[in-house]
Amino acid sequence: MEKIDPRLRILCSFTYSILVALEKNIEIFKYYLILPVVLVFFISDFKKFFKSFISVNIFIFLCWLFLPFSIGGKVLFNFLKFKVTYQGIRYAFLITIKANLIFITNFVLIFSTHPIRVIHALHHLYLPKKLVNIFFLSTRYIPVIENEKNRLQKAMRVRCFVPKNDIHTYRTIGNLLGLIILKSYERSERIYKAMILRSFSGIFWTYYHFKWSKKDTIICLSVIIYFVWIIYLKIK
Amino acid sequence: MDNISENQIIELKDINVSYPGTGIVLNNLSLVIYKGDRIGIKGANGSGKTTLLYTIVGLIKVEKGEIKIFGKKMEKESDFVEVRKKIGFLFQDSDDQLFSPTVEEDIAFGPLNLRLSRENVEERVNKTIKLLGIEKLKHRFSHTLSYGEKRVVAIATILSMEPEIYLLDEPTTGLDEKISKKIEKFLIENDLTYCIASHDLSFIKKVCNKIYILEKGKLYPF
Amino acid sequence: MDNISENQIIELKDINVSYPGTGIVLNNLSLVIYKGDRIGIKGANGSGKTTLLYTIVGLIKVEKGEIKIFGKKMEKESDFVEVRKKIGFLFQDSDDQLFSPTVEEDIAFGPLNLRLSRENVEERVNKTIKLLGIEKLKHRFSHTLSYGEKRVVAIATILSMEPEIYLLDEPTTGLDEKISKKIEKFLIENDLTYCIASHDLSFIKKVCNKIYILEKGKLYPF
Amino acid sequence: MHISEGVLSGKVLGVGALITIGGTFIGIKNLKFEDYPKVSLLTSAFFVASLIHIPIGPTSTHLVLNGLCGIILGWKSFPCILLALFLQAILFQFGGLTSLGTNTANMAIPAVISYYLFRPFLKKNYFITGFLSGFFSISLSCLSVFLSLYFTGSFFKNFGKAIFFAHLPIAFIEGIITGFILSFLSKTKKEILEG
Ligand SMILES: Nc1ncnc2c1ncn2[C@@H]1O[C@H](COP(=O)(O)OP(=O)(O)OP(=O)(O)O)[C@@H](O)[C@H]1O
Ligand SMILES: Nc1ncnc2c1ncn2[C@@H]1O[C@H](COP(=O)(O)OP(=O)(O)OP(=O)(O)O)[C@@H](O)[C@H]1O
Ligand SMILES: [Mg+2]
Ligand SMILES: [Mg+2]
Repeated sequence: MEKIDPRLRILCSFTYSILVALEKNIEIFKYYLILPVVLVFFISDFKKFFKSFISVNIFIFLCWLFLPFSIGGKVLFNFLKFKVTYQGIRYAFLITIKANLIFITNFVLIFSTHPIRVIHALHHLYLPKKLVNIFFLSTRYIPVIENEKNRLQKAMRVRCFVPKNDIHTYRTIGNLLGLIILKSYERSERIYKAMILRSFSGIFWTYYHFKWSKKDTIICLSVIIYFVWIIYLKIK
Repeated sequence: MDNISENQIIELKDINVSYPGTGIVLNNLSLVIYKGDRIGIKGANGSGKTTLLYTIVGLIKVEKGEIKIFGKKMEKESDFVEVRKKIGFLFQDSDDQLFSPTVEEDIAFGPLNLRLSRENVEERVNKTIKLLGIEKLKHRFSHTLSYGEKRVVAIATILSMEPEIYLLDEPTTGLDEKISKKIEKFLIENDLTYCIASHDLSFIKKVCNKIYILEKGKLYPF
Repeated sequence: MDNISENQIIELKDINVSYPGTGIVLNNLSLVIYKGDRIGIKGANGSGKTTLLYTIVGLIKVEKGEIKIFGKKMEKESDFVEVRKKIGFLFQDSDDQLFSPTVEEDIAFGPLNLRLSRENVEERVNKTIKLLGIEKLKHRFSHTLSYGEKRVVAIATILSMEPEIYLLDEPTTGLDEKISKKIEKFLIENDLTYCIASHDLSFIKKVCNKIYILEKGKLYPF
Repeated sequence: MHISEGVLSGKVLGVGALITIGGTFIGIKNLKFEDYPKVSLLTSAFFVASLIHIPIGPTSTHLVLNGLCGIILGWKSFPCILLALFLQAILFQFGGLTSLGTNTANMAIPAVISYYLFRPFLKKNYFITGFLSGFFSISLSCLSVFLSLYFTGSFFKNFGKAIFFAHLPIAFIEGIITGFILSFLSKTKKEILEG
């Protein structure tokens, strides 16, 4: 999967997600199934997949707690005082399918790539330059600040801080967060200094370049045909 | 026999530690620290000194091996929570250790977590400040201090906890002689137990009675 | 006369610098650096060494006094922008200097900004890496390096710019002898101009031919 | 608070995306090159801050801090929150990419309102202003989430209400902590709040 140009993967995933998100007709979903079913074979990290699968479906699960009772229509059965309707179940089911199809596609096509490379690809897809620069720098410094946060929390732990439900805890966490913001702010000033000292003039030069291969062209064409076919089915 | 294990503060037995990506850092390492020991650990950059000290206080999980502190086997986080009260840990990067607005509050943080009374905390703070001669810094904001000033304050924050054992990661890095000497004097003149990780051999030689070299994940006597 | 001013790289004349809250840090300080000078500045913690180096490259505004670099009077930010290309500045905190994803990209950052050709940049990167013997770190992510490893990489990022003058803030802090020696050798064996702020007197004595003490905001010959 | 993929209707997704695009555009319009490190590092800081667990009753929660973000960054909260949610979507699968626009709008609109509403009062009392802005922003975000769902289908009403009330205690904690953060910053570095 890593060998396919990230730009192509992002565009493909994005088009697919929008098509699915806007789809209301439950009959057509058997055609939407094709892409994710192919992609499932490319999942390499199953542990991560299942973890992600759960975090996607928490919200969906909450929907299931409410939706079946909330939509009027043909009553299937009564659960306690509530009427479970066919329409309710059907709607919850639709949401579940949509969310998971989009998730599988995105997981394989985008989430497996390092965020910095994803942003790099978005840069080539004409995301505004200023936005890219901010995305690039903050993605770079998140691990640094996260390490800083972890070390600060470690230092708190070795000085016997144990979080509880009390005002000392909230104040300490407030101080910690304040400090993280303060340090980031001051670090940003030093980084700015360090950048201008190394002749930075507003352009981030990149070492890494994408290469569009013949394989990419073939995949690109087949994906386009697939999408056109689905749209055709939809209109019909 | 009984006496020995009573005096035994820290015992690491055949521990292995590794980082994802970096591979194994501590390899079947063993170390015993007795009460009154003044241990110095020297080692090249990246040899794992910091990792070793982290492991002792449970900030990094061991893959293999056994850690005993004050005779108690450490197994889960809550075991460590208990013993950390008696351990003073100086981080290599002082910035990590200073998280309160002012120097004074930072020095008070540890004692406050030990649930000491207010007067007691105040007394300890003032005592520590006097010991290191940093009266001038008391009301300064920690983040405006110079590098070396931060180092001294970081040391102050652990002295105020009056721990039974000190684990010091490069205590004299970036300090001038005047302050180095003060710390040296403090270490030598008091009846302490400590384990220092440092490059500064001349400093280690002055304040330690047992020196080890950390190399290829193991400790060798110097 | 003409010749002297041509060889004069940096000249500070009666400068005053102060911080709000801390008060005056540099007080009527003067300093001249000629081509080929190897200057060492020693001073207690908080004496203002870092501040002095910041002032030279225009990162802190002076309240009074004159700064001349390469014979040109520095008056506004744009004056400094030009001369910074020829100055290699090592920050006391390495993390501030490492803002690219990997070590390799970080070392390439300066040369790329100087608009060198791709091959030229690559050559410089590899040369620097070889000089400091950090081949193993080349593809590592900067944020996973140990303290000392970061220090070496930070030094590498400025060596790769091949500046005319180096301003180094505590270059050997936290480094082991092997790397310290390498840097020492590099400084001694090449025909460089530099100004080092450090506590490490023995290091300064080895690599510098003019040593100053910074005290009460002024420089005194050692 | 993050609405998943596939839940919202096309209309709601579209409006959310438009608001986010507009807000982000305003946010970056006046950005100069010397602002890059500042905005970027604050964005990283907010992202990292949202990873910290806060004990609340027997469980724990994560902070959103959009009120604080608004007070410090103003309109720049849009790019900041956009990136944070983007990363949360691609790293942890919270929320989603199609709902990114709506989710961003739900959190960034209260942030911007909080900027205009509370920043002028900052100097009066940092803690109280912080508390109000934290409490207000989370509540408003929940209301906004409720509306996003409600406009997708009125049958989401009960679900939306449940989300709203479940977040009230969280809004309270968020307020307290925002208050402490602001009083910390007011003591140590006022220019972050005033610059
Ligand atoms: N979080 C981490 N992830 C991956 N590797 C790490 C991490 N922290 C440290 N390492 C690696 O583990 C090794 C030991 O690191 P450690 O910080 O313990 O060294 P050290 O002896 O303290 O070095 P120094 O003298 O430079 O402080 C180094 O090679 C380092 O790159
Ligand atoms: N941003 C700041 N705001 C206020 N005071 C500051 C600031 N930065 C430094 N100072 C103060 O200015 C003085 C000089 O600081 P500086 O960092 O230049 O010292 P230094 O000689 O580099 O010390 P060290 O050896 O510890 O690095 C110190 O007293 C310090 O507390
Ligand atoms: Mg270390
Ligand atoms: Mg300094």
